[in-house]
Order: sequence, then C-alpha cells, then structure tokens
Amino acid sequence: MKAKIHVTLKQGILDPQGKAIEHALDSLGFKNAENVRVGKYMEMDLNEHDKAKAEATVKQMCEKLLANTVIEQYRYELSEK
Amino acid sequence: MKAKIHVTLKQGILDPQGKAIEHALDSLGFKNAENVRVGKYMEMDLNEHDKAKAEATVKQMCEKLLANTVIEQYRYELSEK
Amino acid sequence: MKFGVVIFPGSNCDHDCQHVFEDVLGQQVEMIWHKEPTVSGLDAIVIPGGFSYGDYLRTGAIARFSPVMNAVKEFAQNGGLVLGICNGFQILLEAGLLPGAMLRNRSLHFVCKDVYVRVENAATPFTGACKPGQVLKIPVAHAEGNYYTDPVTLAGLQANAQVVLRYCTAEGQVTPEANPNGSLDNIAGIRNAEGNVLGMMPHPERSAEEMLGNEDGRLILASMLESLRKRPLKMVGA
Amino acid sequence: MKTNTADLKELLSQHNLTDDEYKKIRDILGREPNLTELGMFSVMWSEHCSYKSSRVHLKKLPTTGPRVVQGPGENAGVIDIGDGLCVVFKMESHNHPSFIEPYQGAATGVGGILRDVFTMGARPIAILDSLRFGSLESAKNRHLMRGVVAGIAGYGNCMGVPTVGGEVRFDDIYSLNPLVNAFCLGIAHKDKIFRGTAAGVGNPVIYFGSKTGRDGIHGATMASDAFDDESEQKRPTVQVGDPFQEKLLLEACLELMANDLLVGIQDMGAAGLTSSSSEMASRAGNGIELDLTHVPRREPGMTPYELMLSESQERMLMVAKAGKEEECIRICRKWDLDVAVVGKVTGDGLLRVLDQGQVVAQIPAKALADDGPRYERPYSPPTYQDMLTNLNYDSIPDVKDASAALLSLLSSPTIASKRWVYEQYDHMVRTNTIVRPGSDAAVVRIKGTDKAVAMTVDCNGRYCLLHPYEGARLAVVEAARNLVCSGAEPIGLTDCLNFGNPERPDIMWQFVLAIEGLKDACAHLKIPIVSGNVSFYNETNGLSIYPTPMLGMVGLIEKADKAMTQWFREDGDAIVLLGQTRDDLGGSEYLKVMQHREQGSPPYLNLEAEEALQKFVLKVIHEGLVQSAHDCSDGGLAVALAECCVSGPSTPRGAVVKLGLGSLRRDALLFGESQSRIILSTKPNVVESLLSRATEAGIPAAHIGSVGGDRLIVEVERGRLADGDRIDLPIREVSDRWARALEELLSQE
Ligand SMILES: Nc1ncnc2c1ncn2[C@@H]1O[C@H](COP(=O)(O)OP(=O)(O)O)[C@@H](O)[C@H]1O
Ligand SMILES: [Mg+2]
Repeated sequence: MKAKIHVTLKQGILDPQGKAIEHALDSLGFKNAENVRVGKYMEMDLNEHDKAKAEATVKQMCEKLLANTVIEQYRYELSEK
Repeated sequence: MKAKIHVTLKQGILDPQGKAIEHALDSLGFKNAENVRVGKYMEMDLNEHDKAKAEATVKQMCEKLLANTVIEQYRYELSEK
Repeated sequence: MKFGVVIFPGSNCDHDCQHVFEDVLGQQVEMIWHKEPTVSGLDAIVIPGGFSYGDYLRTGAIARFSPVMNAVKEFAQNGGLVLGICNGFQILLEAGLLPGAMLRNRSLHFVCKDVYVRVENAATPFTGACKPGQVLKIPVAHAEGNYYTDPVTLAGLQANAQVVLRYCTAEGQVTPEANPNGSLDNIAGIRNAEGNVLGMMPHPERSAEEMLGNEDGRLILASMLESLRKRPLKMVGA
Repeated sequence: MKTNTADLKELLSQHNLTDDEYKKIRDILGREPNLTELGMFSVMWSEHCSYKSSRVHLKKLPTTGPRVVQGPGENAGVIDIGDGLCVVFKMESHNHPSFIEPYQGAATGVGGILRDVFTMGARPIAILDSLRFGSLESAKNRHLMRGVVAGIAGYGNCMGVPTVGGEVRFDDIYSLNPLVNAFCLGIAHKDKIFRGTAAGVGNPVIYFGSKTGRDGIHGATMASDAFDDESEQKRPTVQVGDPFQEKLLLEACLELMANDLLVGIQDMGAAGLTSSSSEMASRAGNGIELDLTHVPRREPGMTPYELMLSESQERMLMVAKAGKEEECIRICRKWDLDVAVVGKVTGDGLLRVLDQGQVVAQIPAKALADDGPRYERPYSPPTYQDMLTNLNYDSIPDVKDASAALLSLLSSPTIASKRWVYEQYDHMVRTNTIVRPGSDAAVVRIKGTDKAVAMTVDCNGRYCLLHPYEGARLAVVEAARNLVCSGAEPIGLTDCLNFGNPERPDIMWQFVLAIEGLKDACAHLKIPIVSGNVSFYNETNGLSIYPTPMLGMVGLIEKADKAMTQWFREDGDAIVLLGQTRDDLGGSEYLKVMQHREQGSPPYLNLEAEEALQKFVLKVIHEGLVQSAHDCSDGGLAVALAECCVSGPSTPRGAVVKLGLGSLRRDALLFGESQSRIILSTKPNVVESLLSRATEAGIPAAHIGSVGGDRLIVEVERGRLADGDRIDLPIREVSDRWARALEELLSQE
C-alpha cells in the first residue's frame, strides 16, 4: 500500500518558518495570506496488503520516528498503489 | 479560503532525507517501507472568497516563492474554512 | 578598488568579508543594506555567507526578493564582478544568476571543516591568480551545499568550463570521499556563461590570513583584484 | 484567593510552593494573592530563579579582583582585558528541557546564554558547550546526543557565533538526566557596559523581539522539579527557538546601545516578563507599571497569568531614556522586530500589572526578585561515601597488555576525538578562531588588538562524586592548566553547578563541599568567579547525577601569536614531561574502562606545585621555547602522548618515549591521572636549559623521548622488560581508533 503522512506542529507551538514565509509573502504583495504553518509531508510504499496491519505499522512509525510528538502531531492516509 | 500546499522533490532527484528515514525505519525493524520521499506541507488562510482568484494567487505563490521548480513540484487544494 | 558587501537579515559573514577586503587586502568596502534598490560606484559585489532569513523555506529563497537583488542583477548584466559565498551562492542560484539548486548535504548534517578544491578553470576573474589544476585548502560551513542541476544544464556547464572549483583530495584527486556534501560532479563553485558571476560554497575569507593557519582563499580574492586592475577603466554601475 | 483548603493545597503543589512560602507571600501582600500573583511568586521563588537553596553558600565564592568590572548578580560577568575592552561571559544549563526535547531544548539553551551576553552590551564572539550523556550503547542516549548537538549547531550557526570548544563525557548516571550547559563570551567596550536596571522614574519600559505565546509556561518551575515518569505530561511547555529572530534581536540591541538611548535592558529568560520587570525594578530600587494590553501576542485569549509567565524566546525588555521611545521603536522596526511601549518606571517599588485598565497584579518588585525564601538545608555525607573511596588496589591486577589498554581508552567516547560533534558547529565564522576545537583550549583573537582570549570548559563528575571538595579543586586546576597550555593567563571563571535534589542532605553535602573546593582553588590561583548558574534536581526516580560543577574558564593572551597548541609539530623535537607521576589510579578512566570500577580517591593535588608548574609553562611558552604543550587528564600520560601525536591538523606523528617505573604500578604510570603534569615538545637544542630551569623552579622535569617515526612506542624501564611494559603501535592505528570511535558508536541505529 501507499502511505501519505502529514506531520505538523501542534497548535500554539511557535512556527518560525511559517512566520518567515508569511512575512515574505506579504512583502511580495500577497497581502491576503494568514496563519501560514509549515509541516512535513512524507510518502512511502509499504509491502503490506492488509489495511489494518498497514495502519498499525504507520502509526508506530509516526510515534517512534516520523513525528516528534512533543511538539508535532501527525495524520496519515493509506491507499492501494 | 484555506489553502493546503504540497511541495515535493521531482521524481529522479535524490532525496537524502527520504533515504535517511528509510534507513532509520529499516533499523527500527520496519523492513517493509520503501521509496520514502520527504516534502513540505503548508497550510494558510486566504482572505479571498472567489475560488478562481484564490487558485490564481496560490499558483503564483508557488511559482514565485514556495517551490523551486528546478528541483521541486507542487500541488495545492483549496477549501472553504 | 571598492567592494560592496550586501547585508541581508541573517547574513553573518558580512563582517568577515568586510574585514578581509579592508584590513587584509587594503581595499575600500561599502556595506549595502538589503533594502537598497540601487548601488553605485562599486567595482565588485560580494554576497556573503550566513543564514539570510534564517534559511527558512529554502536557503536563499526569501533573500532573492530583497530590493538589492535587482541592483545586483543589473550590476551583473553590466559585466560587474559578483562573488557569492556559501549562502551567497545559494542566493545567486535562487535568483537565477547561476543555474541549478542546492539540496541538503548527503549527511544531513551541517559540516564545518577544511576541504580541498581543485581549480578547474584558472581563466576566470576569480581564479586568475591560480595555476590550472591548483589545489586550494579552504573551509566549508554549510548544511545545504549539495549542488544539483539537470543533466543538460550540467553538460552545458562542463562544456563551457563553467565548473570553476571541484572538491578533491589533498593530492588533487576528485573522489566521492573528497566530496563533503554529495554535490553533483563534486561541484564546489560555478560561474555564469559570461564569466563575471561566481558562486562557491567554500569560504575564501576564512582562509586568507596566516594567523588563521591558511592563506589559500586569498588567491580567489586576489584574483578579483588583479582582474579589476587589468580591466578597461569603466566603473560598472557608476 | 477564595479557595477551600483542599484546592489551595492542590494549587500550591501545582506551583511548587510550600505552605510556609505561601504564608510568606500573604505577609508580604498583606492579603491573599490572586492566581496571577501566585504564578508570579511561584516562578520567581522557584529554585531556578531564587537560588533559595544555594545562595547562602554561593556567597563564599571569591568574586573580586583587579580586572573584575562586574561580578555575579547581573546577566553576565565582565572582566577588563585592557585597551578599553572587556570580556563578558556566563554559562547556563538547559538540562531538563533538553531531555524532554533535545533539539529545541539545547537550541533555546544557546539562545538564552547568547541573550545574557549581548544584553550587557557585548557582541558574542564564542560559544562553548559542555555535555553529559549516558552510554551510547542505548538508542535513547544516541537520540538525545544527536538532537542536542544538532540543536546547538542549529542555533549557534545561524547566529553567526562560532562554537569553538566544549566537552562531552559519558556515564550511565546521566542517562535520565543528560546535562546541556552552554557558555558564551562576548566583547564589549568598558565604557559601554549595559545593566538590567530600571532607573529614572517615568522612563518608558519597552518590549521588543518576538510576540508572546503560551510557550514554556511553568518552564521555570519545571527546571526546578525532579523528574518522574509523569514528566511526559509537562512536555507541551517546551519552547521553540527562532535563531533568525535572535540574530535580528542581537543586531537591534547593539544598534540601540550604540545610540545612547537606553537606561537599562534585560532579556526575558525563565519567568519572562515577570523576572525581567521585577529584577530591573528591584536593582534600581524602583517599581514598574506594565500594561499587558500593549504586549504583542501570538495567540488570542491569553490571560494575564499566561502573559506574565510565558517563556516565549527571543524577547527583551528595555528601559529607554525619556523621549527616546520613537528612536528605539524605529531601530526595532528596521530589524523587523515587534516592539511596543508596555509601561513605565514608577517610584513606589511595586510591580503593577494592568490589563484592559484593571490592576491584575501588584507586588513589591523586591519581594519577587530578592526577598525569596533562603534555605540553609541540612547536609551530611552519604552512607555509601566510604565504600566509594576505599579501594584495595592489591585486588586489581596490573595492566597485562598496555597497547591494548591504550586502544581501549582511546576509543572510550569520553576520551575519543569529538570531531563528530564540532564539525557540526561553525567554529570559524567571524574569522577569529586561531586555535580551533581539538586542542586543550580554544583561542579566539580580538581584531583591532594584539590580544586573544582562550576558553575551556571542564569538570570531571566522577572525581566530584568520589570527593566533592577535591573534585571541584581538580576542575579548577584542569581548566587553568588547559588555558596555560594554550599560552593564556587565566583571568576569570564562570560556573554551572549541576547537582541532584538539594532537599536531600547527601546531595546538599556534595554541593557545600564542591563550593568549598571551588573557593579554595580559585582563591589560591587568584581567579575570580564572575558569573554562574545552579541547576538542582538533576534526579530521576530518586537517582541523582554525579555532582557536576561545570566550569568555563577564560584566559588572556597579550600577543595572539603566542597561542600554543597541544600537538607535536616537528619530527626530531624533544618530548619533556613536567610534574610528578604518582600512584593515582583512583577515579581514573582506566579503572572505569578496564576494571569497570568508578572508585577510589581522586588524584592528589598540591596547589603550590600546580601554581609553580603553570607559571613556569606560561613563561617558557611566551619565551618561544615550546613547540607544543598538552596537559595530562583523562587516560593519563599514555593517552596524553597519543593525543600529542594524532590530534593535530596534519598527518599524525609517531613518538618514541622511555619512562622510568620507579616504585609505581605500570597502570598507574601509563594511565593514572596524576595532576599537575604537562607534556611539552621543544627543539632539541633547548632541552637542557629548559630542564635545568624547571628544576630551579622546583618542578620535576624529565626528557622522556622524541617526536618522529610511524609508531607510538612507550617503553617502561626497569630491570627487565615484560610484554605489558611496552606500548608499541602503528601511529595510524592509534589515530584511527581515536578519530573514529565516537562516530562509530553514534552510527549504530
Ligand atoms: N561538545 C564539544 N563542542 C566543541 N568542541 C568540543 C566538544 N567536546 C570536546 N570538544 C573539543 O575537543 C577537544 C578535547 O576535549 P577534552 O578532551 O574535553 O579536552 P581536555 O581534556 O583538554 O579538557 C577540546 O579542544 C574541546 O574543545
Ligand atoms: Mg586538556
């Protein structure tokens, strides 16, 4: 299966990058952009056809490695390749 | 409107981060993950209710700033807040 | 000669460049704030290293939009010498003054150490004082020095001798082990087609004084001086 | 506060306040505090901010001297180096945050110490970091170390301040309490030192830097809180650093200061607005009125409690000269900083906090900043102390294979090259680093003068465990020796005292003895302590770290070209050992690595002998008689010799050395950590005069061998030679083991 994982900063955690991008957009004349938040997006192929198993694996991966759950939250989607 | 933007490395461009994660996953015992690719995910609020206008704006943002089309490709979705 | 050193928010080798041109090479230096829309009376412009705009989004991605960059472009189009060091190189890439882009170092780590580079083209305003194939010891300090460009552009760079510096061993062998960041073809520095714009990852300003244990970088800066002296008297941008 | 006793108890424990402290608060206010006020007291009276357990002892430290411009009490210490210039330096811990989130914890630690230094009017020119982790065999510890190093690099590199040195040691005791201490040094003009004072009633109080968010609320109390497994819940209090913002803040500060606009300035560290405002007011004997309405906010709906306690990073508070507001605001805007006038200096000594026209808190500033509780906590030696020190050496077989032992020591991460660490730090930016990481001390030149400053951070926690008093003295002399070997005269010291839970008499005993040791050694060597920091409660589930009084020492080199390095420079040079080798195996790295014992008494120290040695070495270095100088520390003589051979920038050099055994054990001679020993290399023609001058100065000195060849050979002379008496290794192998060990340990997944 194919896994698509989004890792984003938790609410209220400072996002320096988002802040800088918002500032840059503004000075480029894109005045109407707000609350820019930047996160990570990951794709991978999983050698696993059982959806439930795949889910469990991806969740583990996020908890263990892909997301820093101290400051980040994650969500994922699974799809057939 | 709310814009969700994905910026990923073009196919064929080596992704050191993806490689590293794949390797780390492997040594953590997640043997069945492959082709890990890492990209950026951005969310923002747009003060713009006309979907077409919003589209045009986001496209511009990506072309001008958010993606470096030498190495990256982008895609975006727009939704009502 | 008068060198302009551009200061972006987050530049941090600006003082080092000022020091090396003023105190070591005895030249005039004008510090240029990034909001300046024009420059004048300069013989060359240096875009120093650092973390312009925190390197957020992509290194150099935001800095390239600073007003001063239009002036730099114009200066370059009129044949003025432009040297981009480290973050300055990355900015020149994002600004389209040089082809290609930077990826994260293969190691994913910031790397700060002396490396060796081989002068692949000694017939540029930035390497005139070097012998062809000469090996220079110059430090690098970056996390995104992994140069990339598409095969066609790369072929073009090679064909036009636009690859000016390549990472090599102390003996001058261009090997994967000698490459500190995984850059394509061991590229450490490239010039534009016209030859008046150079981007390089290593820091010549950090290796231009005996007290710092290494003077090889000085050759790059001295080359610029030399070529400016030889050049027909026309002050670019003036 | 209208709360029944049950709720009150709950509330107080949430705020780490005792009933007595609460009573004291009531007496000060003459009423019940409201929640905001309770929060403000809790952070200001936390161990971290109030030093309530340590103050009575810190008072004993020597803090004065002819060069001292500013001792402890300000944001950083200041020492005069002549030419109208001063060095401004301090060391800070960020241990708990780094355990919870290694990257951000370490990064914000660096951000904090940088602010402490540039707040004083200095441009930071060097960072050093001192780290302690558990064994790298554990994946968790490797994760911690990778994150911490990346965090320090991420912040320091972006700021353009070189990280030029540091220290990393490993012991399982630090597994659940890693130590992350950061040192920063800056240069300032003697007549342009700024202090955190709110002088001048009516002067405007201006906030600038980042917006305020809900970051690190209770961070200050957390930092004074022993860990337990529930610490997980405290996680969301971790702050995120923005080094780019801090770089702008730095440049803005220096521009503000250059323009003669300020009365006082202070960064918002732990306890943010509360500490900066109350401390500045208290120092000036004034009050401050803050109107939260004007405080720039990152999030809607923040309460006064949150605004006053937030530890959002990259924020500053300044008291401007009346009428200079506009100019200050213009400069801050130039650097894209948020800025707002948030209050004024008052004469009533009160910190008065308004929000939307309402008074939401009103507390005497002095009560918050200076009148916190003081405890003379009881102390007594732990029952296990004798078990630690009493070691019967006859029960330990002497070294069998000295070559193998040396290789094992060189690949012990505490001794192995730290290249993997410092190559991730930009240690060259500012083009002042004339001795890079890898020698006994880092040396940074001061442009526009002939001078240079040398810096080192040192502490052997194992020595301090075995004998806190001796351990502290040994840390002082090693730091000084590292500076002297670099050609520098020690001129000042900052400390970062990392200990366990001070409410435990055995921990308090370690602390009190360590202070005594610091005091005696510094007093003897006449090195003033001008700033510092105490980090208690480095304890998890009742297990405390080794007492670790980390020291950051600064030395001055009048002529930068006299800077010295530790590695051999030329084949044929003579190798000279200064100082006496004794049976000092106690607490050695050798016993730990080869015998798995962390026991015995730490090495013997005679301060007179140490002082004589240092004076002598400094003299001969300045006379230009010396090619290299390296002090013997972890791993003893054999390891020090190996480091002389392989730690240089060029290819390794071999050496051939002969040592007399006398009545010593072989392992003690080769690997014992006797103090007051320095290895010099010199041109052969000056050896004789050097030796005789050493002897005149009363310093044991021996010509033990010469540089050259492609092997490291150390022979131990006595009647006949047995195998174990000899170290004989290809220098390449020595070099590779030492250079690669750390990287190999860390590259395990
Ligand atoms: N965390 C670190 N960051 C930067 N440099 C370091 C770090 N740890 C060690 N070093 C450098 O490695 C060298 C050896 O360190 P150390 O063994 O502690 O020296 P010494 O024993 O002389 O105090 C020193 O130059 C030191 O500055
Ligand atoms: Mg040393």
